[in-house]
Amino acid sequence: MIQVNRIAQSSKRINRQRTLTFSFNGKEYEGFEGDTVASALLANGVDVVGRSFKYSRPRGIITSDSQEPNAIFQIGSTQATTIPNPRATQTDLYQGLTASSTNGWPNVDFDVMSTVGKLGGSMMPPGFYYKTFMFPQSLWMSYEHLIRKGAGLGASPQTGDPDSYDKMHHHCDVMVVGGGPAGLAAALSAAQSGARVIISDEQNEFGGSLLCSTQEIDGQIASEWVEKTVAQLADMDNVYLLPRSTVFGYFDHNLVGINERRTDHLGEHQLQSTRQRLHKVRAKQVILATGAHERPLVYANNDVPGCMLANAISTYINRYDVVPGNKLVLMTTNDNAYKTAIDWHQAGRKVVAVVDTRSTSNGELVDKVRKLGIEIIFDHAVIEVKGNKRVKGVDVAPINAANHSVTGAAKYFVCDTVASSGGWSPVIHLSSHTGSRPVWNDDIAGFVPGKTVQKQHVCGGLEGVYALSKVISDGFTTGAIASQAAGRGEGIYTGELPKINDPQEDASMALFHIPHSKKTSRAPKQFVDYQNDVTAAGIELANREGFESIEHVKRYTALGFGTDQGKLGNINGMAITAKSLGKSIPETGTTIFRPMYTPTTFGALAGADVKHLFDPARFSAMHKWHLDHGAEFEDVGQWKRPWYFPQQGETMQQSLERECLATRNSVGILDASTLGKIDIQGKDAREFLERVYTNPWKKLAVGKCRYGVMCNEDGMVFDDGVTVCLDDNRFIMTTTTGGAAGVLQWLELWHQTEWPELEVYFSTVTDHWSTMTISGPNSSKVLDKICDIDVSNDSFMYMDWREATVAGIKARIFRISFTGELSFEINVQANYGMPAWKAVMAAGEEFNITPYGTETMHILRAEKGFIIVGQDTDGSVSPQDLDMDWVVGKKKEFSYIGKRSWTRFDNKRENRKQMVGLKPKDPNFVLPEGAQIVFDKNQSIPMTMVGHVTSSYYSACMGYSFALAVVKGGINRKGESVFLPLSDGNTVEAEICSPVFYDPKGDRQNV
Amino acid sequence: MSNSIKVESPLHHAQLDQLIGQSNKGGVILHEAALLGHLNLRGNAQDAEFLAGVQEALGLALPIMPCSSAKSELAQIMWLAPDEWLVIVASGREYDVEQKLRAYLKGHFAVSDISGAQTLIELSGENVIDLMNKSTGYDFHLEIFPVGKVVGTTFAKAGAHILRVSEDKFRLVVRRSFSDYVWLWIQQGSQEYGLTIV
Amino acid sequence: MQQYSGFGLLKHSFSYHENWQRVWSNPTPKKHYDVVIIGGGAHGLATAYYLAKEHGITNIAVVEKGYLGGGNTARNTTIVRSNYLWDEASHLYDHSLKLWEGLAQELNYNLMFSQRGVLNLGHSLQDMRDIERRVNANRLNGIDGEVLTNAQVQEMVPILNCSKNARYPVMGASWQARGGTARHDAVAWGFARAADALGVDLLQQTEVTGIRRKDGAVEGVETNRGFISANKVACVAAGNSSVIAKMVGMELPLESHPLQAMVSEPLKPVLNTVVMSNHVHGYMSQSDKGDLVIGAGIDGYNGYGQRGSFNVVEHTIAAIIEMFPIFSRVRLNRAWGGVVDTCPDACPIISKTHIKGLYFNCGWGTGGFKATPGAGHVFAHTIAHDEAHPLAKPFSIDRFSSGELIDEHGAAGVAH
Amino acid sequence: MLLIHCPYCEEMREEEEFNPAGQAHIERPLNPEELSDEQWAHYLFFRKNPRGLHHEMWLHSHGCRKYFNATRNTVTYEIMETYKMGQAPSVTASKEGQS
Ligand SMILES: Cc1cc2nc3c(=O)[nH]c(=O)nc-3n(C[C@H](O)[C@H](O)[C@H](O)COP(=O)(O)OP(=O)(O)OC[C@H]3O[C@@H](n4cnc5c(N)ncnc54)[C@H](O)[C@@H]3O)c2cc1C
Ligand SMILES: NC(=O)c1ccc[n+]([C@@H]2O[C@H](COP(=O)([O-])OP(=O)(O)OC[C@H]3O[C@@H](n4cnc5c(N)ncnc54)[C@H](O)[C@@H]3O)[C@@H](O)[C@H]2O)c1
Ligand SMILES: Cc1cc2nc3c(=O)[nH]c(=O)nc-3n(C[C@H](O)[C@H](O)[C@H](O)COP(=O)(O)O)c2cc1C
Ligand SMILES: [Zn+2]
Repeated sequence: MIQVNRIAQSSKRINRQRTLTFSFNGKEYEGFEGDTVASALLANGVDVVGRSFKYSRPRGIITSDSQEPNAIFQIGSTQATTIPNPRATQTDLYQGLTASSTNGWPNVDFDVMSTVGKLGGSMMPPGFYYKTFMFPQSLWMSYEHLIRKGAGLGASPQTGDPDSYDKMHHHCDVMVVGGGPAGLAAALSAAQSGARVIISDEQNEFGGSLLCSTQEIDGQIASEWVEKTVAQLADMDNVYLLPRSTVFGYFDHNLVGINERRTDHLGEHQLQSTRQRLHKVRAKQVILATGAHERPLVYANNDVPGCMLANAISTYINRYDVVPGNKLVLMTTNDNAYKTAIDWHQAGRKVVAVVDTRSTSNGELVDKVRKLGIEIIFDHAVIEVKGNKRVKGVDVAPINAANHSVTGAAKYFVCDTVASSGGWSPVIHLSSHTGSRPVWNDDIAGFVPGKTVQKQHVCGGLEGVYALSKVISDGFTTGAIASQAAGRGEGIYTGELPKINDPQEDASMALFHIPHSKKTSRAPKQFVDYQNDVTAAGIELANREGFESIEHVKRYTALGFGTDQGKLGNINGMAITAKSLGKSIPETGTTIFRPMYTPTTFGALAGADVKHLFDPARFSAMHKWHLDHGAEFEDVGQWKRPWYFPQQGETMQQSLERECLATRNSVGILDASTLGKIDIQGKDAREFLERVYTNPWKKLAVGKCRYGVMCNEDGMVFDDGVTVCLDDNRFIMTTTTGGAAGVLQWLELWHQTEWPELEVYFSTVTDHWSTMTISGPNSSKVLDKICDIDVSNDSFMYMDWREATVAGIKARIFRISFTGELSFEINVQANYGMPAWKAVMAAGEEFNITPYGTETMHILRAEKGFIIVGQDTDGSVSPQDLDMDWVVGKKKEFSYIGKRSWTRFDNKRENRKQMVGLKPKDPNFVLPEGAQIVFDKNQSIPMTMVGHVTSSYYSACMGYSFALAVVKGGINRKGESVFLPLSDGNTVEAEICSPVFYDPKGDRQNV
Repeated sequence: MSNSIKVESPLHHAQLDQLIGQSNKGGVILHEAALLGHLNLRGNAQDAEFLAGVQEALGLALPIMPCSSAKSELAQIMWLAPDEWLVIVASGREYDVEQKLRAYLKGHFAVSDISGAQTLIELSGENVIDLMNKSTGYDFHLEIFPVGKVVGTTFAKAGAHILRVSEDKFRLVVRRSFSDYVWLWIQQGSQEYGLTIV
Repeated sequence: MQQYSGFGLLKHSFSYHENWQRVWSNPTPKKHYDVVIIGGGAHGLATAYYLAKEHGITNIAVVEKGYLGGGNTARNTTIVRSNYLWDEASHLYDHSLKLWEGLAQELNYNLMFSQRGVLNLGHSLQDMRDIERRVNANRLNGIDGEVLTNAQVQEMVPILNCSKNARYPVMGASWQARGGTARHDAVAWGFARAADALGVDLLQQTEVTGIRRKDGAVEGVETNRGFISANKVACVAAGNSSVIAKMVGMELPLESHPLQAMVSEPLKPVLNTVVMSNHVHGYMSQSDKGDLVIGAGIDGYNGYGQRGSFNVVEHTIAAIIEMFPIFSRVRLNRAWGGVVDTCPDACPIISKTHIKGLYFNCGWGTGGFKATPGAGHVFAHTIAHDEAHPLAKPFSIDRFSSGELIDEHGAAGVAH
Repeated sequence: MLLIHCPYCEEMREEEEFNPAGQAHIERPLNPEELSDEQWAHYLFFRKNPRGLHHEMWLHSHGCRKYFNATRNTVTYEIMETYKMGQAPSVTASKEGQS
C-alpha cells in the first residue's frame, strides 16, 4: 500500500511520524495525521469516490473544503455511530476510520444505475418528475416507491447516539469569524486594544488560505506568521480561540451560532466527553473574515474525475504533500491560478499547458510560468474533457467569450488532471443570514456583503480584497475599528505591518460558462451543481420554459439545493441564467443564503436537552413516598402526579374501584400540592377578584372559602378554583395545576396594564405549600387524632378554613370538597410535607386510609358533576353552557372580564352545547371519552353531531357507568335519549340526565 | 414546631449529605443552603415610609437599585423587581421576621412566607463559570456581573435568581418543584469538571 | 396547453428538449381586468384557475410582488390532511382533500401528492381524549380516521421512540391514511400553468401598493407598474393580508408571525408517513429527495422578516430527537421561515367585506397549504357570485362580532 | 434571536427570559355594555399587525415579572426602544416617516 501521489516531505501540516490506516469502500489505505479523508484518498490515487445522484456518473474529489459536492460519505463502523454525509474534504483522518460512498450499486466502479443513467439521462431534464408518472393516478404511490428507492445520500443510524452534546453561552466585544490572515489580524488588533475577543475557524487549525500558501511574510513562509500570531492570541486572556468550530448561523441582534467539533478527529466515539459543543455568542460587534471560494469553470464533462479547482490542487500539494495526478492542464480566467501550475511544476509533475481565456496577461505569476517553460495558450478554453473514470485528455479550442462561441478547431491534449479557475466568490453566506442582500462588485466579478442592521464588519477576501498585504492590513484596521465600536480602544491599529510583496496581477476576465462547438443543449453535459446533476443545458431549458426568476431556476432545477448549498455552483448558475435571459448578474440576483453554513449535527442543536432533561419534570414534596408505594404517574403539564396506586396484581380498574370505595366509605388521601396557589394582598384585593372572577366576592367573610370561575374576555371559561379569605385584604387563590403560571400572568397583565391604580400584589406560593386532601366520612376522625382544633361539623363548617397544627406541624386547613365527601385540605409548609403526609397516613391506618391518584379524584368529582377545566371545557364553553349560572354575578357593578361577550348573538343561541350527565342504557358499558353524540341514530353519514362525551367512568359506588357530556340544548332535554355511534361500528344509547349523580342534596360533605 | 419532626428540603431525596466528601477535586463545588427562611416582600420603593419601615425591621436598607442585594447579620435581601424583594433569614426566623415586617410596615405592602417554595444552591469552584455558561445566557464577566449582583434569568429550562457571592461563588434561588431538574442538570453539566458536594 | 407525459419526455429527448413550450407567459398588465387577485401563491393561483374554469371569468390578473409561489407556498412542510375537529373546518378541508385526489390529472402536472398517511401523536390523557373526539367527529362526517394504540403506532413507525421512559411517552395517535404530502412548488406551478392556459395574466414582480375605491366599491389596484382597474379585487396575501387591508383603512383579526421549518441532509428512506406531535412540538416527514422535512413551533412575536428565532430551531430539533433518537447524528442542512397570518380561532377567513368588490382569503396561519385547491375553489365561487360558497359561509369575518368562532385550538393544536 | 432591554431590570437580556404579549396600548373599554358587538369584537380580536414599526408588549417572565412596551421593526427586528407601562413611545411610525 504505497501512497502513489504523496511527494517528499515539505508541509508541516501533516505528521509523517503517525501513519493512520483507514478503509474506503472496503479497501484498506494509509494516510498521515493531519490528512483529511480527501487528501488521504488522493494520496492513494483513488479517483472515483461516488456516483452522481441522477445520472449515476462516476465522480471524484473536486475541492479541498466546504464546497465539496461529490465526496459525500457514510463514515462509521457501527449502526449507532455511523454518520451520513460528512464531506471527505472536511473530515480529519483518524486511525481505523471506515468510510464508504453513499451512492453506487453494487459499487462505485461498476454501477448498474449508470447504464440507466446513460439511457434514461436524456429523459431526465429538470422537472421531468412533474411531467410524468401521472397516469393512472392510483399508480403514483408505486412510482413514488421506486423513486424513493433512489433517494437520499447516506443512511441514518439505526440506534440511538452513544455520544453526548452540550452548549455554552458567551459574550464578547468582538467576534471574529474566520481565522485566515484577515481574521487573525483583526482578532489580534482587537485584542490588543483591550476587547474581549472570540475567534473561530471551521478548519482543524487557524491560518485559512495561508496553510496552503507558498507566499512569504517577513521573509518567512506565511504559515510561520500564522503560528506566531496564533501564539500571541493564545497568550492573551481576553481572547478565546475556537478551532474546528463552524459558525453555522448569524442571527438577529448579533447572535452567532458556532458548532465546535471536539472529538470527531479522535475517532468514531469517545466515552465520557462531549462530541460537539454548540457555542452561542452574543457579540457587541462581529467581524466576518470568511474569505473567498474559488469558482470552477463550466465546461463539457467537467465532472470526470481529475477535474478539480485550481486552488484545491495547490492546497493538496502545499498543505498535504499530495499531487493528485501526473499531467495537468490548467484553465484560468485570472493570474492567481497560475500559482497552481507553479506548484504542480515544483512538485515535479508535468504541466501540459495553461489555457487562459484572456487574450494576454503580463502579471508576475504569468511571467514566472513562462520562465518555467510551460506552454500558455491565450484566448482559448478547455471546451470538453475526454474520459470516464479519470480524465484522459481535453479538447482545447479558441473561443470568443463575448458572444459565447468557439471560433476555431479544437486541439487535443493528453492529460489526467484539469484544473480550472473562474475567479473567486466571497463567502457572503453569514452576512446574508439576517435578511441582508449581497451586492455585485464588478471589479472582482463577485457578490460582496450588502447593507445590514447587524453590528457587522467585514474584511479580507470577503470584501474582495485579495492581495495578502492588503488583506492583513485590512484585518488589523477592521479589528481596531470594531473594538472601538464596542467601546474599547481608539479605533486605529498602531502596531507595525508585516512585510509582504504581492505579485502584480493583471485583470482577470469575468467568464463562467465555457462555450462548446455544439450548442449547450446538444453539447456533452456541462455541470453547474454536481450534487444534483444540474447542468448548463438544464438551466437554459428551465429559462426557456418560463422559469426566469433565479428562485424558480433554483426550485425547478435544484440548483443549490445540495449539501454544499450551492457554494460551488450558484454563481455560475446565476451567470448562465443571466446570459440566457439577456440580463446582468446583479439583475438576476442571488437566491437567499440561510443557515446552516455547513450542515450541523442534530445532537449539537439539541445539546443536553435530551432524554430526562428534554423538559423539566416537577415533583411534589411527597413524590418519593408515591414512588415507594408503587404509584403510576400522569403527566400534568410538567408535573408528575400520581395517577393511581396499583397494589399487587391489580388491574387499573380494580385499583380505581378500591380507591373510590375506600374514599366514599372510609377515608382516602390525595396529594393536591400541584394546584396553583397565589397569595393576593392589598386593600383592593377584593375588588380585583370581583373583576377577574365571574361571581361576587364583596361579601366573602374572613375565614371563609369560595369557589370561583375565570373567563377570558371572550366569555369562555379558562380556569377555576377555590379562593380563601385570610383577612380583609389578603386572599389565597387556588388555580388548576396546568393553569397556575397562566393565571398568575393573567392577573399581573390586568393589574399592570389596565388597573395599576388598584393596590394589590400577587405572589406565587404554589411551591411553598404541600397540600393533602383527606376525604371521606372518616376524614374528621383521622384529623381529629392529630389536630389541635375541634374539627367537628358545627365548629369547623363546610367552606371554612382554619389555622391549626397537624401532628405538631403548622397548617392551614380548608374544609372544601371536590369529592362530595366530608373533606379537609391540609396545607403545610412544603419542607414539612413528607412528615405531615406520613403522620396523616399513620393516623389513618385504623381507618384503612387509602391514597388515591388523579384518576380516582376525577371519578369522584364527576359523580358529583364537578367540572375539570380543559377536560369538560375546551375554550368554547361559557359558565352558562355549564349550567353554572349561579357562579355568574348579576348585580356586580364592574363589568367583569368575560361578561360583555355573553350578550353576543352566538352566546344567546338556544341550542348551544350544554353540560349534562349521561346514563348509558347498558349500566356496565363505559362510554369512550370523546364519543360523539347524535339525536337520530338512523341518519346516514355525514351525521349531525350534537355534542360529545367529556368525562366517562364506571362508578363503583353507584354500581353503574356514567358520563358527563355537552349536548346541544341539553339542559332542557333531560330524560331524552341520545345515541353514540362508536368507532367500532356499534351505536349505543344513553339518557340525558343531571350531571350530579351522587348525593344530589350534598348531605355527605356534612356527615 | 417540635424539632422531632424530620423536615425535608427540596433536594432531600438527592441525599447530598451522603455525597459529601466523596470526591474533593471537582471543578464545581455544590452546597445546598437548605431550610433557610425565605420571605417575599412587596412594596413601593418610592415610598420613604416603606423604606424606613424595612430599615427598622431588618436593620438593613432595602436595595432599590435594579439587580442589587444587601446583607446584614439578620438577613440577606435580593432585588427581584422594582417592587419585589427576596428576604433570606436564618432557618426558623421567617415567622418572627415576617411579623416584624408587618409590625413596622404601613400602607400598601405585602409579605409572603415562601420558605418551603424554594431552596438555595451554592455553586463554586474553578469551573463554576463554565457551568454557568452552559446553563444560562447571562454574561458572567465580572465587569457585567460584579459580586453582590442578583439576576433573575433562565437556568437551563428552569428559572432562577442568581446572586454572585464572590468571584467564583454563586447562590441560585431555585423553585422546589424544579430543584430535582436543576440537580440533574448540574450533574450532567459538571461531569467533565468533576462535582464536589460540600 | 402542451400535454405532459412519459411519451412526451421521450419525444422531446430526441430534440434535446429544445422545444418545450413556456409553462406561462410573461404578459404586460392590461388596463382593466374583471378580477384582480392580489397574491400569486398557491391559493391565489388556484382561485384564478377555478374562476376561469368553473365560472367562465377569464379576464383575470394574478398580481404577485415576487415570484409565483414564493411566499408561504414555497416554505411550508406540505402536510395535507382533513382530520380537523369542528364540522365547518373538517368539511372545508375534506372538500380540499377530495380535490387533491384528482388534481395532478386535472392539471396534467404531477404534484407528487403522496397519501402516505398522517399520524398525530398523543402524549397525555387529554391528548387521547381530544384524539378520540376528533376521530369520532371525522368518521361521522365521512372522513377517514383511526385511533391507534401505542403498540400500533410503534408497529407503524418502528423508529419512533414509543418507550414508557420517554419524557412524554407516546400514548397513542390519530391516523388519517388519506393524508400525506405534496410537492409545494409543483402545486403553484401546476395551477399557474393551467390558469395561464385559460387566459389568466400572471403578473410577477408586480407589487400592489394601494387600492382605489369610489363610493364604497373597489375600482382597482395601484402597483409599481401603474394603476390596474378591476371590478373585483381578491386579496390572497397570507402573511401580508393586514398590510393590504390597511390600504383600505381596514384592520383584520390577524397577527403575522414567523413560522420556521428546516430540512436535514438527504437520507436513504427511513420514514414513510407524516408524524406530528403538538405536545413535544415537532413534526416531520421525509421528502422524495430524502431530506427530513421538519416543522417548528410558531415564534410568539409578530414578524415579517421570513425568519424566526434560533431557540425555536433548537427546541424543535430537541423534540425530533426526543421522538426519533436515531437522528441525533443526522445533520441539519437548511432552516428558513415564513410569515403566517394567524386568526384567534385558528381558522381562516374567506369573506366578502363592507367594501363592494373586495374579498379576503386569509388567516390560514400555519395550515393552509392542504387547503389550496379547496380554498381556491370556494373562494372563486364567493367572488363570482358575490356570495359565500356554502362551505365558506362559516368563515365569514362577521363571526368575530357574532361570536361564532370555530375554535380549532382546542383539539387541532398546531394546525399544520 | 432577540436581545431585549428590560426597562425595569435596566439591562439587555436574552429573548428566552421574555414572553411576547401582543399589541401595546390597547385600552379596555370603560363601558363594555355600551359597545356594539362590532366595536367589542374590534377590541377583542382586531389588530394593527403592521409591517414595519410596531408597538408591542413583552413580559419579563423569568426576570422581574413586569410587562413593558417595545417599539420594534417587524421586518428588520430592530428594537428602537423599550419603555415602561403607561409611558408613550418616543419613536413612532409617523416620526419615522412611515405609515
Ligand atoms: C414554515 C411553514 C410551514 C407550514 N406547514 C404547513 C403544512 O405542513 N401544511 C399546511 O397545510 N400548511 C402549512 N403552512 C401554511 C401554508 O404555507 C400557508 O397557509 C399557505 O401556503 C398559504 O398559501 P397562500 O397562497 O395563501 O400564501 P402565500 O404562498 O404566502 O402567497 C401569498 C402571496 O402574496 C404575495 N403578496 C403579498 N403582498 C403582496 C402585494 N402587496 N402585492 C402583490 N403580491 C403580494 C406574496 O408575495 C405571496 O407570494 C406552513 C407555513 C409555513 C410558513
Ligand atoms: N489573489 C487572489 O486572487 C486571491 C483570491 C482569493 C483569495 N486569496 C487569498 O485568500 C486570502 C484571503 O484572506 P482571508 O483571511 O480573507 O480568507 P481565508 O480564506 O484565508 O480565510 C477564511 C477562513 O474562514 C474560515 N471560514 C469561512 N466560513 C466560516 C464559517 N462559517 N465558520 C468558521 N470558519 C469559517 C475558513 O475555514 C478559512 O479558514 C488571502 O490570503 C488572499 O491572498 C487571493
Ligand atoms: C418541503 C420543502 C423541502 C425543502 N428541501 C430543501 C432541500 O432539500 N435543500 C435545500 O437547500 N432547501 C430545501 N428547502 C428550502 C428552500 O431552499 C427554501 O429555503 C425555502 O423554500 C424558503 O425560501 P427562502 O429560503 O428562499 O426564503 C425545502 C423547502 C420545502 C418547503
Ligand atoms: Zn426585567
